[in-house]
Amino acid sequence: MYSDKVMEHFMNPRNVGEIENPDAVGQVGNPKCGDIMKMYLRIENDVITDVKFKTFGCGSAIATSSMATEMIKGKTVQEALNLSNKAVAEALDGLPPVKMHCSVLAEQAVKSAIYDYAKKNNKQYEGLEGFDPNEEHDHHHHGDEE
Amino acid sequence: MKKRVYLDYSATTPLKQEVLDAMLPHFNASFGNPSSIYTYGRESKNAIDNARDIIAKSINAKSDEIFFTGGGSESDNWAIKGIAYGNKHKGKHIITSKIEHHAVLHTCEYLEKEGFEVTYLKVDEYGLVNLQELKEAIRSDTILISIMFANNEIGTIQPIKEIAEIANSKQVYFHTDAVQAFGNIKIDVKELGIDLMSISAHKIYGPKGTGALYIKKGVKLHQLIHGGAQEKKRRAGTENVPGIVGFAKAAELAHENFDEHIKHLTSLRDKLIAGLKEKIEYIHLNGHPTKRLPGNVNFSIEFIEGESLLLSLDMVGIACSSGSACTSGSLDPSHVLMSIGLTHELAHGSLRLTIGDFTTEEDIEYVINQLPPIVEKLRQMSPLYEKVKGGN
Amino acid sequence: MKKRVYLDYSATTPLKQEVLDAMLPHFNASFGNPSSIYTYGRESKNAIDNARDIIAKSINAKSDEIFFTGGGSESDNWAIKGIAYGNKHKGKHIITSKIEHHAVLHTCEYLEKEGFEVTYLKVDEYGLVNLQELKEAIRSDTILISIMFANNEIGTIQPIKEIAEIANSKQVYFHTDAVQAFGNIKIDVKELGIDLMSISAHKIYGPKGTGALYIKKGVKLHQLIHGGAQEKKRRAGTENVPGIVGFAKAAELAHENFDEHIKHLTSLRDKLIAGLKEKIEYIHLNGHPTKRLPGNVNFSIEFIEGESLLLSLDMVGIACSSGSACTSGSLDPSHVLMSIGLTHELAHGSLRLTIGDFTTEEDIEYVINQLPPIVEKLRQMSPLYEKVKGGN
Ligand SMILES: Cc1ncc(COP(=O)(O)O)c(C=O)c1O
Ligand SMILES: Cc1ncc(COP(=O)(O)O)c(C=O)c1O
Ligand code: FES
Ligand code: FES
Repeated sequence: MYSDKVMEHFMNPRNVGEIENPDAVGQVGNPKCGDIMKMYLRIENDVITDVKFKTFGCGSAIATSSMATEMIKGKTVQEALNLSNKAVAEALDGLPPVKMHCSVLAEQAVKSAIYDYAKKNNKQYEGLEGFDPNEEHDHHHHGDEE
Repeated sequence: MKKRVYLDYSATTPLKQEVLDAMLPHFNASFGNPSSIYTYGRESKNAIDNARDIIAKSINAKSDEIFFTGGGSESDNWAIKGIAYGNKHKGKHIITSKIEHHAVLHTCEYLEKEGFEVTYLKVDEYGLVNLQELKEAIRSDTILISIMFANNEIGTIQPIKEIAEIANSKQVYFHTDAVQAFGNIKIDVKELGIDLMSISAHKIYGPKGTGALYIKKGVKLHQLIHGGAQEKKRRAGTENVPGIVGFAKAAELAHENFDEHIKHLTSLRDKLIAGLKEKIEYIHLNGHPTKRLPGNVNFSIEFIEGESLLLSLDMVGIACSSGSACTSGSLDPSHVLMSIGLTHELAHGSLRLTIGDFTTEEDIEYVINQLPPIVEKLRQMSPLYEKVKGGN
Repeated sequence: MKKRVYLDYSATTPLKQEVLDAMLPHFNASFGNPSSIYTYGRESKNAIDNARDIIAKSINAKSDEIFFTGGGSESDNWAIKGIAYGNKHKGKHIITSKIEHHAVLHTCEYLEKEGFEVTYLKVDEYGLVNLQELKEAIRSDTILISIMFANNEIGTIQPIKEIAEIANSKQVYFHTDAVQAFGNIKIDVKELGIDLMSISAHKIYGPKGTGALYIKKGVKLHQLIHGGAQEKKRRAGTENVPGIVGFAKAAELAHENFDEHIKHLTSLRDKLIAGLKEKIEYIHLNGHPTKRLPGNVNFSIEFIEGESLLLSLDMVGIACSSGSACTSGSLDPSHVLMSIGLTHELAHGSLRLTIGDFTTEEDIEYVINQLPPIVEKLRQMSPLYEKVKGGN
């Protein structure tokens, strides 16, 4: 069902944990449907120098969290904002169709953390317009996809 | 080879060697169509008759009350749609429970769209239906009560005899889905007062794609599959002779040394429950402590999610499930676990380990050793856990 | 051992060794439930996916247009009831023919009782439907045309492409029962324009109790068996993995050397027809001389009755049938033979010999030698015969 790469990231997730006194924290997900992702960022001169995550979720949620943290580490904030869930999924050699929504959670977690950073520091970034971290990401409505 | 510990016997079972041996001759030596009158055909016919006798005997039914089907789901669909359409002149109301298998629930939901009315009884924290509520739910136009014998997820066994008595006293047909119960609980359909009962071979070390419906003599229902004159003109289709023969052999084996077999499963089950409870904090047994299937263990493990647990267990060779395997095409939390009052998180973090005839003491010990560090690792990743552990 | 000549391949076939070999690992080594996410389950899932690809390719369908069922009868019931109930808002009229298999006919008769209307097209002396009549039978409320690909008794092959064109031009769904045709006639569902097609494994050296329904993408029909999420939520029930794998292997073998295989069957068939015609007086070939299944021989033998013929043939080891094996539970003369205009006597005196992959030249010769004296003996007993022969 999952690619080897997904399984590898799932079994050995990168960047698990917390950052003390982070520059930004974002949490997304709908605790009601069971999946939560929390992302911590250390940002220096607009560059993400460290990132950690915690995830309550399925194998694909954990693997995409792990991959997303790898992909944004060392990138500028703006670059990180441009990360799409598709790019994360592709970097994992793909996800099963019913599991694509899990990668959305990773994209949203990054956005949500950067939103926190922008708010605290009064900054504007392209791609944050209209983003509402408190919006319920009702990503579990995939039962009848087929 | 990697160690493999299979603990998903409620999802399906491997064929026993004796079952396969019984089936093999019917694939290409004695392969005739049972409807044919020549020697080849008569051999097949005799094999089916013999199988029917064995299944009938195992539940104390008469042979002509057993009808072979293509599996438990077909049996459930046949019983419920058959009674509904066959008795719609009498009424259009059906009673079932919220924790039935999807083969019952989705059939009932379909019938609702077609103009029937269905009452879904709720269950208590252990998964038991309330008999008083059942009585009150019966209306003058109620034609069927369908309550499962034992639940596939949490293992809870319903008070079938009492339910049947209520149904019989109101002249309402009573169907029970005994797919999980058959072979694991002694069933006497006459003593219990059951009108229709679904069973399936692949849950008792028989082949997939074979089941049966017990239909008490005199019960009126429509056919589900029309066509040839097979099964006394009530279920058409060339009979799956090897499947039927295998089903009977499996039923026969299950009812040999029945008590010993149940004692064995129960002791392994209780050992697993005790071992996990002792080693892992924040876990809760789902289902009834004693009124439960001998092989069923179902825990909710706080702060972690079922799929990642299953994947991690698979990596160490342990096969089990989270919610019903038959329904895992959907990622929604199990309707059974929600019905017994779990939160979404707890339902998502459920783990079902089901024990069977090939399970050993070592398998149980292996799980008791392997599971705790996996749970701990996943909890370390969980944002829900930090709060409990006093993280920031 | 007594000589055994099996000439009832249209009733059922023995499993080919390759088919059994493909099935065996799925009984107890790789036996997991395909819905499970662990290794055991994924192995089963892959096996089913692979089987689906093979079946799809063999009829030029897409994989997601193939749905496995519990046999040909279930497929027929699903297609017809599914379309009927799923489109009843559009209309309640169905067209079929008088010579369909009972799985189609009895389903249609059931639907008539439930408020649908059915037109049963008659056929000509060869068993062919009349296209003009079909056109005229279509009404504004017609929702389905179901005409079989090839007849199981007399072997007649219908003009499927022309029928599909008529159905498509009137926006009416077209289902065909191809249980006898599949594996014996090249079928390209796209080129032919078929919307739904029933096939069954046990007619092509695969296992009993496994079939499939081809459902063209976009065709709307209700489910027959509700429940779990199997078969893309359209046909519930734990998949019969060995059955499905065996079906695919059988389909693969049937489509290897397809032309050669058909040539072989056809030549044996024609040899048998010629041999019997030459040796026995007062016999008539039923069905079409050329538009017929490669393995089908069906004669009406005057002055004698089918069952006594079958019993006599069984005594010399020849297994064949009189009318459809699937319907021999009934003693009524075959509806197919009556529909092509035979008298009751001729219908009763019909003999179907169906040839398959294990049939040899010697088998054919054996029948050509054994049958005439048996016929003669039975005729000597017949009061109808004496008149012809000028007895007193
Ligand atoms: C034309 C035809 N349709 C349907 C069927 C039913 O198939 P099954 O026996 O697999 O249910 C048969 C044979 O039995 C048949 O010959
Ligand atoms: C309680 C219950 N009912 C029905 C079924 C369906 O049986 P089958 O898979 O044979 O269709 C199952 C298992 O899948 C079950 O556990
Ligand atoms: S995050 Fe994967 S199932 Fe919801
Ligand atoms: S005389 Fe025996 S079937 Fe008619």
